[in-house]
Amino acid sequence: MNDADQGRPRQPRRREVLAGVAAGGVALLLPPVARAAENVGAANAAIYPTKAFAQKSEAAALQALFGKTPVPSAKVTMDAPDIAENGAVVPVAVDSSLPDVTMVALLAEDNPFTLACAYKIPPGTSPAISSRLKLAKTTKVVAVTESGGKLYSTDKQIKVTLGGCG
Amino acid sequence: MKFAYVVLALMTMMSGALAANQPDPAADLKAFQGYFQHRFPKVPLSAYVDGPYTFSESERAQWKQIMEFPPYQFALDSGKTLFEAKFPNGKDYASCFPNGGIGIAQDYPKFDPKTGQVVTLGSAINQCRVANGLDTLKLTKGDMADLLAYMTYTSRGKPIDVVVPDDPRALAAYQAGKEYFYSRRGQLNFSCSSCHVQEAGKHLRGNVLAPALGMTASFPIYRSKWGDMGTLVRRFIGCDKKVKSAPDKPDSATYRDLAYFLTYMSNGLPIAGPGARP
Amino acid sequence: MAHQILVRAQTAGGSTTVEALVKHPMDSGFVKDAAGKLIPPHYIEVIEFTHNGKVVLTGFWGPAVSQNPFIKFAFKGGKSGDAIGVSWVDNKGETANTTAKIM
Amino acid sequence: MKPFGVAVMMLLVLPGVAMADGATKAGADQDIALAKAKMQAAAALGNQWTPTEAAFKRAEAAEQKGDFAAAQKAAARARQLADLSIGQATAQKKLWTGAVPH
Repeated sequence: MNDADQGRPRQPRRREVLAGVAAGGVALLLPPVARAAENVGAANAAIYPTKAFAQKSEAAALQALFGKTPVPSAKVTMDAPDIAENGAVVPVAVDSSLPDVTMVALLAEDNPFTLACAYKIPPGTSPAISSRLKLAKTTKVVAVTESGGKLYSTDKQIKVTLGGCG
Repeated sequence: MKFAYVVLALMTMMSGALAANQPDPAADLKAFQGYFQHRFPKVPLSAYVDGPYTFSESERAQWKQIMEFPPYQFALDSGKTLFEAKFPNGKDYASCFPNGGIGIAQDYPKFDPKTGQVVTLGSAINQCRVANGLDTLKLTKGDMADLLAYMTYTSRGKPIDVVVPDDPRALAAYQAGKEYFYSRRGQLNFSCSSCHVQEAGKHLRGNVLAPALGMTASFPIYRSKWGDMGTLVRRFIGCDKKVKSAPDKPDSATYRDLAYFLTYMSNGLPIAGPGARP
Repeated sequence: MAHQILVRAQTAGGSTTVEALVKHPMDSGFVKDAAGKLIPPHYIEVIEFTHNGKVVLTGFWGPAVSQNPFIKFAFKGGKSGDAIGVSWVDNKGETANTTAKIM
Repeated sequence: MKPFGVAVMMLLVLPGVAMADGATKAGADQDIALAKAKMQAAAALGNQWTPTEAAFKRAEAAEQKGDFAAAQKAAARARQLADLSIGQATAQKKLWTGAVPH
């Protein structure tokens, strides 16, 4: 278990925000005064790509997130089930053998909003990332990595069946 | 209407010869585990605690990934905190159980000769609370599921060891649970055994039907469909509703007896709970 | 216990693997409650991991990330006892953070 | 013949039966009382069906609204379903042993 102050409902504390969470996303939520102060510790901050998350197609989401389109590449790999046992929790792992990956994104074509998640990869961090996604129905899932300013992708069809009496 | 009754009556007569004799839990256990071993000769008994994942390789792979950091972890932590907290009177849960409540889940449900009733670990927790002047907890989820998760965790790997003593009341409770398990009910006319014995390992819509053998070993579970922890009785209620049968009360003798029979059928298999299920 | 973050960080062969499980409903805004009313969207937007104060991963999440999200990644370096920080902010402005030590 | 077949047949037999004539409050109340009695018998056997409960609720609600024809129809439905569940439970008292692995 962790020793820090996890838990207890409370108001967001500015200091934590300064020290921790990417300032761009927070900036929208804080009053102007706080925002000014916060930029001090915001060297690594990134803006939450609100627009990209609101897109309803792969092309539009990628355009909003990166401003470019990917090319399929065998150097991007995705480990995901053929058939999801529950669409609410689908383990998806992405990896890439491309050098200097700066961003990784996962998109689910037939979800209400296409972009599922994106990760900013600083130097020294591996592009291999595992997480769990919700898939509304059977869909193509696309993994995109950005390397040397270019986009590379791979995709996989994941079948989602109805949840029933298990 | 009448026609249906005639058919029912005919079937009743045909099967009259099969009517149960004196309850014999040990013989039942042998036949029950033997049935699964005969049908799935390559599956070792202890593997049945993996529920639906006993049979499906691809779902098993997804489950393994989820189990890397299982979603019941929060419940375990909260259960430990709840378990170790002192009651207002200064006592605690440990004071109510043998061995301070640690590593005892494999012995439940138990027959209580004083009351003549079956006591599940959940009802024992509630008895402990009442004895210390506290309200009972809801038996299906929430704090109860968290407490059970923690207590069950301390029993992991221990073989299930439910005892049906030679007491007519214990045998009657066992028999009632057995009858419930095999009786078709609800508008859909399913019994527990229709899905979890006869059809175990097959698909029902998107999911693989879990075998009844080993089923209780993984409870309580974090079920992705619930997005939440739930106890065995929560699952009983869910299955009853699924076959369009009005569920009983969570602490009813019906469900306690059912848990008694069903857990006894897994005697010897290791405790694996808490678990994670689709 | 509203905002829990469980972190496990292990180092081996010059690389540190971080796994985290975050307690959060991640409501998508498309699911109805028992009364048939839509549950409004409530999800983590940004999660950030630091190693001794330096950012090692920034995640942007949408409502399609599962409830009680899990994430696993690795970075070069890190030694036993180093601090791994995790913090997040969601679309309602709630935040949480925790620190764990590399095992 | 599997018992499952019986359930299917039971369901097929149903539609022809529910006939609500002369819809009055007294008639509706009487049908609701009859349904209730049947449902109590089903409950005593530990085998109430959820559609029975739903039909009964519909009957009560219709009666409250003064729609006695609908109340009678739903009450008759509840009574029939309760009757079928009683038949199922009674039959299963013997039949269940056939499902036990030997």
